[in-house]
Amino acid sequence: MAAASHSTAARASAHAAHGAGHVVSLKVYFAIFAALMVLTAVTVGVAYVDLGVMNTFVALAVAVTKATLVILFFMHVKYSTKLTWLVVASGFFFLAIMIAFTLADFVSRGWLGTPGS
Amino acid sequence: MLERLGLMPAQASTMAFQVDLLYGFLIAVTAFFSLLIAAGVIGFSIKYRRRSEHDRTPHIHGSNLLEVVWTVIPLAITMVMFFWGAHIFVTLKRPPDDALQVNVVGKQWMWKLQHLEGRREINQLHVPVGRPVKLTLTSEDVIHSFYVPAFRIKQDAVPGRYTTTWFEATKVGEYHLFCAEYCGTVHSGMIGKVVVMDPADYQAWLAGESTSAAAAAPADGGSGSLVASGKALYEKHGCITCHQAGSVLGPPLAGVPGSTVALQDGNSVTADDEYLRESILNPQAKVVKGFAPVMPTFKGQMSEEQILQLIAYIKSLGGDTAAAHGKTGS
Amino acid sequence: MSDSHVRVDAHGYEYAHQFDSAEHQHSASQLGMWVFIAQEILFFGGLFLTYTVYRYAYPAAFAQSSHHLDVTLGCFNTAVLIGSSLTMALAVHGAQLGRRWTQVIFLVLTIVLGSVFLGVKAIEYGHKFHEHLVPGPNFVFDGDAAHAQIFFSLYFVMTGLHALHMVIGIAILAVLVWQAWRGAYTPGYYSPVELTGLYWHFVDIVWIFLFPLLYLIGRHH
Amino acid sequence: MTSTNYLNADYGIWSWLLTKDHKRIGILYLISITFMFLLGGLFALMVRLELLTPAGDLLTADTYNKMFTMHGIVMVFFFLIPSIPAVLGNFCIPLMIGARDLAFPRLNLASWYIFMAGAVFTLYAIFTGGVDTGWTFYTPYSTAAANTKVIPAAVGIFINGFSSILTGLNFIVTIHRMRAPGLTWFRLPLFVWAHYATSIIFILGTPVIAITILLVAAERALQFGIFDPTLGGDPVLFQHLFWFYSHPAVYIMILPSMGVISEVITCFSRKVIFGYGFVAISSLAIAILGFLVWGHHLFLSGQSVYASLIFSVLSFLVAIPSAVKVFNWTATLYRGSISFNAPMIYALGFIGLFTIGGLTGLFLATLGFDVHVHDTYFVVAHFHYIMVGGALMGYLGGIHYWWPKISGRMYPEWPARIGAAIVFVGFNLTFFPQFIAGYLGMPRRYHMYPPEFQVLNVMSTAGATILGVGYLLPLTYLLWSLRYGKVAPANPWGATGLEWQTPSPPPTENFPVTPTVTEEAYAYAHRAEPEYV
Repeated sequence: MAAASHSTAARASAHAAHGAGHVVSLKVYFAIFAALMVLTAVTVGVAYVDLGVMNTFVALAVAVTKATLVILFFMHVKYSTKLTWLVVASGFFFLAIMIAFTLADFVSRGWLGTPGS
Repeated sequence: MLERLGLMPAQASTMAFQVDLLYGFLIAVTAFFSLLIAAGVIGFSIKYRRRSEHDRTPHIHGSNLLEVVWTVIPLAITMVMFFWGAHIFVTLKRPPDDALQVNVVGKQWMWKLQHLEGRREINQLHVPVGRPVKLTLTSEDVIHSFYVPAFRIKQDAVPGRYTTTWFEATKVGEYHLFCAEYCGTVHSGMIGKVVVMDPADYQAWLAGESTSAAAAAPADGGSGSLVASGKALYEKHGCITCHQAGSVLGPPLAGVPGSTVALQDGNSVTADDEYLRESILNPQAKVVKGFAPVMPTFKGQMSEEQILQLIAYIKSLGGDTAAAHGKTGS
Repeated sequence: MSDSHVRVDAHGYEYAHQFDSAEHQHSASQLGMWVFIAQEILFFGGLFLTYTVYRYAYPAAFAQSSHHLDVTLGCFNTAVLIGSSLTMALAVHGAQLGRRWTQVIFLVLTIVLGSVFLGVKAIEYGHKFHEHLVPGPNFVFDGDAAHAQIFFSLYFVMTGLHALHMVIGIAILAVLVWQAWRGAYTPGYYSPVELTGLYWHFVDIVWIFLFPLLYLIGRHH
Repeated sequence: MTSTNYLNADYGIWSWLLTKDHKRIGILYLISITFMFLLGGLFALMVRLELLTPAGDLLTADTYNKMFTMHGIVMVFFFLIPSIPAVLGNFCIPLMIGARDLAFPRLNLASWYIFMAGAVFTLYAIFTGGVDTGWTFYTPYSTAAANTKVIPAAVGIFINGFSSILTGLNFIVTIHRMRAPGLTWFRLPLFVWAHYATSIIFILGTPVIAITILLVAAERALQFGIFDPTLGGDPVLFQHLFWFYSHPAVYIMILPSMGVISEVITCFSRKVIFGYGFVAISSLAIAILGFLVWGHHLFLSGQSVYASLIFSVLSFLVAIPSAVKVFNWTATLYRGSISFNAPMIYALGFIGLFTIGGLTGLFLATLGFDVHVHDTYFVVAHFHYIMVGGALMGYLGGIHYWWPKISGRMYPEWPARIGAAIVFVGFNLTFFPQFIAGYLGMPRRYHMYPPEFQVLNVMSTAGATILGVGYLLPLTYLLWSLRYGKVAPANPWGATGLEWQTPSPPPTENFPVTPTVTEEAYAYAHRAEPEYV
């Protein structure tokens, strides 16, 4: 087997500058955990208050907040490269596209040429 | 000419000519760009063919001006296509108010049709020339698609829903009717014909006196109008028991179609055909404000055709209570 | 397999032959995991879309059906899963600092919490089975049964696939415990712990959405 | 010339089945998808033979329905989608970017095993009775009406999806993290850009088809009601989910092929690509815009008029970057030094066929016209111009172009040129008449048809026969060349890419020394003299 000489030259791509990765302090972890628990309590509590259609939106807003906290701190995205942000964002962006465009069909079906109207 | 050469299907509806005109435009654009590209590729290939292994080539990076040109011009042309196509499409989605009404139920593997006046057909549709005809389609099983090439119309018949399309025939004759959405074994046998007749012949046919033996209505068809059949069903299933005026069990139905109905859960809904169908088959889904969810389902007790008859009857009940329901008009 | 291709860098850290350094390898695997998570977003996204469409179409049936789910158990499970995310984060923290026992303990705790979640889920499934709320020919529901059946179909598919992800996660965690106990992870090489952490947190996020969407509809009625 | 290369570095079946070398894995894919292509081709042949006559006289209706279904499933999921990425992408991307392998070699091997596992399920479905739902699996036919092997076929497609996802993941990480020193994004070969764009679709689209097909299987197997109209489920929702992946999937097929064309055109006209930046970015634009147009498959499904209008206008937008590419390729030829080796003939053929395929796509995006030709042979002709005239021509061109690198042997030039010409002629004879048949109103998936369509169908079947010969020819002489072909030099075409700077076939480690890149891609003009051997 030909011994391929191994280049020590840095690859063209920018390496994530992390050495041993970003070490988040324990205080932050516990604070986030506490926030998540509080938000869970909030979402359950609010569900029993009649806010009309706003119930759904409040529930979703709380869920989005919780997910954001997990992503930013537990998953270290706050300390990650722009590329990581981009990957996460594009996942959610295309999910939003899928839901929005499909709903555009279902919501507007009755607007024109409704059978029987 | 093109029709005789076998390059164009018969043009037998008001829409056919418009669609073909658009087709002509699309063909012209396609021909222009195909020839342009072909000329470029073939011309350059000949002119700049390799003459020697030592040929030198220039280093041409590109031209922003050209990029803009061949982005903007195609974009402009496609926008013309979009608006032209959209115009025809929206027209197809809005049947004229004076259209004749035919209900179409697809089922593996036949088309069952019924005219508003009651005459039923299978795999045939008789229509008068020069009158718009509105089709309301649904399916008993899988998705089918009602396709008449000579009219340039096609519409899926989707189970559990109503879809509509319309046409106005311009030439007396017989035309292909195809199922265009794959529906199983005999998909290619789910075909029939559309018979376009003079108005007088059509009236005679409607009355069951057609001279053509082939056009005889199937034996199973009742001869009453849609409304009459619907009324019979209304009585047979005892709808009147709960839905009479002043009833506390169910809302009166006169004037409901087309109005906005307030629901128990605080929402409201426009009482279109879909809503009426759902309320017959799945009464718990949208309960009218002020009434208890006590209506039983009629799922399995009525065919899609019978539901359409019942809806026709409910619509015929008139609009005397429309004001009470806050009629929105259309 | 034949890892004749493994190389060792100046600090003594191993890395695969196609990379230039252990750090290079780490940055690649981290990106790989994030791309995998983007894929998971769309995977569950198809279900969330289906849910959204039907909830929009049949709000009343969804509210009625939701009342048949046990908020207490759902809430308990949410807390358990968030707790497991914390222990997972602490395990990664331990790995970053090269604390072997911290890693092992928190990885085991994560497995325990994950298993509690699955146990509670199994109990809930059992209840649904007894109450004839499993879609199919035996489905019984007082009210808008047809649309409720759609709700419960989605309930089982969504929570079922979520649970499947947890089962896979627990299996991976079990391997990590063994490796961590052997001292395989050091501050210079702990990608497996970190990446499993990312996966585990993502599964947690899915539940963060599932809980209000399935359990908490129309509770104020 | 007995230097050690990836082919002779190791021997025995296990050295292949357990290999982590991207080049060997590419070969594994090449063999598997060639088998699938022949199988899918056989089904196509049966379909075309049946359609020689208007009556359904050769096959029963059920058999015919299974034939076109299995033709679609095999060709789409097990040939076209993996074709260029899994074979040529796998083989070339690390070479082109100066890497020793993909970022995750073990995962790469796993992708092939997952592909094979998916294929096994689908083949099981095929050989134990077949499937008849159409490759589109439309509900409620697939969930309630079909009584064929839907579940194993669905499971096969579900599994196969993860092969695509993991390949895409591998490519994205590799392209981000493994480029050689000096190889900046805008120095990358356009083949790499095309695969980057394709991988985005693999990652963001494939999981949706996976979950959708899983729901279909669950609805059939467990009697769940998700799309069931009798429960209030909506079959049109299935179509949304299905096409959210399956429309972008068309770009999975065509984008890599466009990448091949960019390599071949520049090489054989010895010119830098005209408008590099526009060609590169148009790949990304196609991938992203491609996610916004799926609803044009639903114009007649009962989709709301407003949604149809939005999807129509967006569908026109996605045509623009494709047009930009075609114009730039043509402009690249200007003042070149053009030679007509077989890959170039495929590439020029691609431009012609793709132009027609793309322009007829505009017909289908035009709402008012789509009503008439939707679900007719017009659509069949259109997508075959894209998938066969486009994707397959690109694949064959690419196979010929890199054959010396892959096998270390030259393919015989004249048979290859004749083969390419036969494919071009046969293809047009097969599919051009179908445009006319569609406009005349012949619906697709028809076992029997009215007699007035017979002439066009006979032409089509005759063309298919020629096309079949055109495909068997390369299969024959490429196999022949493995033993009798001339030994290939490192850079037989005088091309610029890094893959040509290492011996043919390359050593296992790809490059003796990691190359450093100092110039832009396709700098043909800057060469003092082509490096011929």
